[in-house]
Amino acid sequence: MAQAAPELRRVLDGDAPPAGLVERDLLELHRRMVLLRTYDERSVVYHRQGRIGTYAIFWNHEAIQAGATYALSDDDWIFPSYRESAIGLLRGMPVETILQWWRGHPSGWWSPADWNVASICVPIATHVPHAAGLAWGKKLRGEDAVAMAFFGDGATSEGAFHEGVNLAAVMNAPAVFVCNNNGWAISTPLEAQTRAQTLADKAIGYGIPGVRVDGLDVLAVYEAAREAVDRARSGGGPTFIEAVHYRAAPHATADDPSSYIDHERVEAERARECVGQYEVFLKRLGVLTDEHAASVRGDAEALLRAGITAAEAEAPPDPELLFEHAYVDPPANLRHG
Amino acid sequence: MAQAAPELRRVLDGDAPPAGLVERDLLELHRRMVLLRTYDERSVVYHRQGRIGTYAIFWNHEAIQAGATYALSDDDWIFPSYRESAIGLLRGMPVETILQWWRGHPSGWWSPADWNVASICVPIATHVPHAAGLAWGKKLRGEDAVAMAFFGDGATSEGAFHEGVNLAAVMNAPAVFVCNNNGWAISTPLEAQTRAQTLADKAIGYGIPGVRVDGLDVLAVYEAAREAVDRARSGGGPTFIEAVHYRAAPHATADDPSSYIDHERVEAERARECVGQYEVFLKRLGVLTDEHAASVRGDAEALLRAGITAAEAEAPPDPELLFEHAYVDPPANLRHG
Amino acid sequence: MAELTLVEAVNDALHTELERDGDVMVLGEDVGRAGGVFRATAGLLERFGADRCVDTPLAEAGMLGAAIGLCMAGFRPVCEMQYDAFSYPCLDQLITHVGRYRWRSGGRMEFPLTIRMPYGGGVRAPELHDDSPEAYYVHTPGIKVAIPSTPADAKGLLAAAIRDPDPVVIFEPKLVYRTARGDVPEGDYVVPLGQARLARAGTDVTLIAYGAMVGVCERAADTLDVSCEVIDIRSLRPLDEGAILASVGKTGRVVIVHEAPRTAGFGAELAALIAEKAIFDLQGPILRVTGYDVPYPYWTIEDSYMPSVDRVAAAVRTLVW
Amino acid sequence: MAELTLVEAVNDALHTELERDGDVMVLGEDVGRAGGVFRATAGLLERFGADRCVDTPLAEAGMLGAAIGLCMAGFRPVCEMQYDAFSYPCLDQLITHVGRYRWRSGGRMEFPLTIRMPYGGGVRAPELHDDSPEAYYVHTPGIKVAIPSTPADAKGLLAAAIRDPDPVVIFEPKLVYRTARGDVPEGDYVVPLGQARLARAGTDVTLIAYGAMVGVCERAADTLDVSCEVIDIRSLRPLDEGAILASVGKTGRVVIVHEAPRTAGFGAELAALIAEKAIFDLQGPILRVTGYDVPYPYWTIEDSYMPSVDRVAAAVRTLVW
Ligand SMILES: Cc1ncc(C[n+]2csc(CCOP(=O)(O)OP(=O)(O)O)c2C)c(N)n1
Ligand SMILES: Cc1ncc(C[n+]2csc(CCOP(=O)(O)OP(=O)(O)O)c2C)c(N)n1
Ligand SMILES: [Mg+2]
Ligand SMILES: [Mg+2]
Repeated sequence: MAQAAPELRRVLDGDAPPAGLVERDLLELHRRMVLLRTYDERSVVYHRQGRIGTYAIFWNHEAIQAGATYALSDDDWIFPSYRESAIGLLRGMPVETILQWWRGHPSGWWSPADWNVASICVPIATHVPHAAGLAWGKKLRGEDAVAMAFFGDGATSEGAFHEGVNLAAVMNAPAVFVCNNNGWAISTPLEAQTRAQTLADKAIGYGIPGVRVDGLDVLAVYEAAREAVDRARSGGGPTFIEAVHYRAAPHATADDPSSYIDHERVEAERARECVGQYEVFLKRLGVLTDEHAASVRGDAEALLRAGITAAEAEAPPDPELLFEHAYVDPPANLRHG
Repeated sequence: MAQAAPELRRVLDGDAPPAGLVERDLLELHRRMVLLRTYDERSVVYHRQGRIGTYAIFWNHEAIQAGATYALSDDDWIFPSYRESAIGLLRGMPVETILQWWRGHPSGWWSPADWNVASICVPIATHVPHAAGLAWGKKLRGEDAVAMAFFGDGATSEGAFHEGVNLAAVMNAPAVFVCNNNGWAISTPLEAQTRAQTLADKAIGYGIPGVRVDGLDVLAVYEAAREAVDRARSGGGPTFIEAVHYRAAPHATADDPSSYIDHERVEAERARECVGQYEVFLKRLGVLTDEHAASVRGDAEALLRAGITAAEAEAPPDPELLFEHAYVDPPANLRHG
Repeated sequence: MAELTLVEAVNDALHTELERDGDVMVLGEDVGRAGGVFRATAGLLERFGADRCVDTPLAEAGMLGAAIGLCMAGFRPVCEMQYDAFSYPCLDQLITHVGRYRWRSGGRMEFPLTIRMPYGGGVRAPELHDDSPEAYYVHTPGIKVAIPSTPADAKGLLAAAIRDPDPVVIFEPKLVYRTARGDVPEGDYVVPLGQARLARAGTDVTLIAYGAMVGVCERAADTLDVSCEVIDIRSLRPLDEGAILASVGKTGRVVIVHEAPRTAGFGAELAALIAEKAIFDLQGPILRVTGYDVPYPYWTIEDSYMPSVDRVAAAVRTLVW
Repeated sequence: MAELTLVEAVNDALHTELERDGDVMVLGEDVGRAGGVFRATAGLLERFGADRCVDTPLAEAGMLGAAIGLCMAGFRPVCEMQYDAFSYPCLDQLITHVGRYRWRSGGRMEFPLTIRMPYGGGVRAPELHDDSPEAYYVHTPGIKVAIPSTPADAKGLLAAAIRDPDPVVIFEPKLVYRTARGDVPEGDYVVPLGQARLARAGTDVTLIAYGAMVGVCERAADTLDVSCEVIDIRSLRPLDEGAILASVGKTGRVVIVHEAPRTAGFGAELAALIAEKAIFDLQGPILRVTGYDVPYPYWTIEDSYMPSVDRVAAAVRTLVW
């Protein structure tokens, strides 16, 4: 029977990784988190240096993004919001592609079909129905691909979230809805967003399972996502996953949280930041050495250096691009302005 | 703790009306149901006779409308959908006013402020945020008025429903959301609308109480509404009430359900229709006599006869009305077409 | 050739296209079990099954958003909005995604979805069953818009829309759903987007219209001792500028007619086009006969809102005396 | 008089109006604790409290729908949409209710709500932070629309909107939020809706614009050896037809400029107005310089999308040689 306010799941407190994860997986997850962390930290620097535009910081959201997507296969689709802008890296997308998106360069606009990663969704929650439709469509085609959508706590207040999740539930679509509950929608706190005990409670209203995990516990996120993906693939329909943490960085480079944030909570959250937390676990298991960790960081930094260099080396776009891509078969008067 | 799939509440099976309801109340409720029933049955005839336009039939929805609104005081606001078009009768609105709405005559467009009854809402669920805002506003003004919104099962799939109920919950607005779950959205059955066990489960996702009542049991509806209204008035915030039944008449005069409806369910539902069910209860209590019932019916029929006569006696509207009422202070070129 | 009503022609087009392409599917409220509130989708559920003719939950934005995902999965969804004014909840998905997603993919993905809806007034219906929303749609980049006025065009334009690689919105004039009857080619039949139809040739005045207003213009022409050319533009985007400019070049006088409110309606775009490209051909002002900038009224006075034969004829007379 | 930026003038107007009328309240996403992402509402929460400057849940349609209910309770809500393109979810409430509810009440209730939002391009922002949606709003009956281009007008038009008994939408040109500086009267200050502003007098060509395009027209005029009259229409509905027709009567040449996509943009309405009422004054085609009918581009090429001084000047030169 549907259960409100499910307990907050953690794995890293114990000594046992989820069954089936071998050492290689544990280290690969670590590599992915470090890659995302490095991308994010470098991007904030690049922004300060004027080398990329406004940027939506995802510092300490890496466990959610790496953990949830590790449960996917490459045929599965990812529907990111701006907060998951770099999630394509986990599918092998070049660093420069994502940097170019933040630089407003057309080469940052990848084709979702190439990576099974939808375009970065800027209008809140509007991609939720897309994920529902893609998942439903894959099911209709008899393919076993799953769609995983990422969105925030604030997104749950939008009609598009409601309509998309409800439609996925009704169609029994293989979809996984990952809510990044970082406690804030820019300056609006969770309690101004909902009166529900937990966001996972919303799942009950859609007749689908809702689970809550610690958003800084990469293995807890992974485990919940794997259960959800397995359920979806085996015809069990959608799952709602609430990944709980507290936004420990500004909403974006343009934002100054000092007026509204709880600084003590931020400090507490920084103290338990997700990469370090995972490294402690891995070391306790004897899986990770300082040398390995250092080399993973080094590789990631090298990738970023190469990425920004490649991005900056690209020729500025041709204004003619204005008139391409809008239509397959454009009206004759398109250039008429 | 929030409880999914709450039990379906009934009162008429017992011998005790809700505490506080004296004989006068019980008979007044009966009068209101009969008035609505008579309005509806006559309207279907008037439509066949070409005396009113397309009409949304509410046969067997009278228990929900009369029961829920009986818990309100005249300062409270009612937000009807087209299914509750005649609910103003319960506030003393003239029969002809409502008939004129269905006749497309401007005198059918009453001022919500005159009756604390909002305009009939045609676009599904879009009035839910209005009720939330009115309730919130009354609270801000320190007035103790409550807003009660009526909508259907299909309406719960719309984003406007979600955004409105969520906002009311967050603002702790004194609102009561009455979902008329008649099992169908025109030809779309409940199971194509939601995967939730019950629609009341949606309340959990908004952090508000959700209750389920038999929609043909006027006293169960009243009791649930009174609890909700008391809660709202005393600062306890919104309540979601699911009134469950099965649509036993066509969606509207234009609709032919034969292709999609379950005829056995319809027969079963007609057998337990809400007015007769209540009359049996009242007679068991010795509160209602056949004579009284007959006179109540007679009065209602007389009202309808007078209403349609008055409506048909009204002069056809002046086309100049086109240009009135759109703006308080209209642009100069309004008549330019 | 079969003689069909306009709504029957829509139904014929849907049967034909679902038959011809297994990726085409129909989504909407009450399109399946009920066959559509106007019967436009009647028979599709029985013929093609519940996976290809789907009764969606009551959520227009969710429906259109899901259609985008279905396109990503390789389908060609045809979304029915039950009525004009009930399409407004989908405008956000239309503007932010439907019109931009191909562009967003760097031109590497296609979103060949179709939105179709009954539109327009004059049907003695309750509030919000009478709107003419075409301007909201045609102002949106990335979208194409077509509006038939005859049964044959209703079939041919819808077929073109469904086969078009870009998102297309078809507005079907519900006022003439059952009164417009005409021969409709059987089987495969496409009317290419972007071609106006010369509804009637004339020399003195050009009447430009679409949907149910084409008939109004033709009837107005009948009442006048002036030679009126009536152009049914059929396709608002892409627009057949050549046909319009050629006619204006011939007549020098223009009356544009639509039901939608006047301000920033599509008639303004037609007037602006002519005022830019045919200004020296004009022998008088460009006139518009349109709905007014007021809410669509109660049906007892809707005939005074809708452009009428008299209003169109009066406009023509002010140009030719 | 104080010298303020345009966004400071908006903030000033909000302070003044909330001070003057206890029924005025501000609703929006991040308008309270953060004072608005552009600081337009900074200080309101501290000064007027959390009941009069409200951070709403992230739901634009819910916000606007609630504002209708607040009007019924006697308030005058001012809703901030955080950005142009994020206002689209509220279009359904706008079209089906905001523009119709007074009419629906038989003219017996008032809905004096205001919607304000930053709009327009050129700010080097990510996708969907650059739209110019005014045509969607001005085509909607029951709605009034105004767009300031100077700090004084930003204050005066917003004050007029808040005091107006009808729903008014104010689009604030974010491109010049901080670069447009100017004297702004302190305290009570209203610029009535429906009056255009003569930004610059001239004799040869009339340039008609609003928002950030007014400055573009003025700079274009500077580069030309042609006497340009620049009209800042300020109010799209009600529209100051007299000012436009008088100028066209004087110059006989017109260039209309806006950022929004061309097709069925508000420029088309302006052209249609002139082509109807001033056709015999015209000495050449009515030209429009606008955004293109494509999705607003990545910012590295947005300058090629936005109407520029060069494009406006070139249009003028084709009219006067
Ligand atoms: C429809 C819409 N409204 C408003 C915005 C502006 N906006 C951008 S991010 C944001 C807050 C989102 O909060 P949340 O959903 O919690 O995601 P987070 O940013 O915390 O990851 C807002 C309001 C938007 N992008 N889209
Ligand atoms: C936004 C919108 N979409 C579609 C419609 C067309 N429509 C009218 S009634 C109806 C079904 C409503 O079902 P439900 O909410 O269960 O209410 P009921 O009619 O059963 O009382 C539909 C789809 C509408 N009025 N508004
Ligand atoms: Mg958040
Ligand atoms: Mg129903």
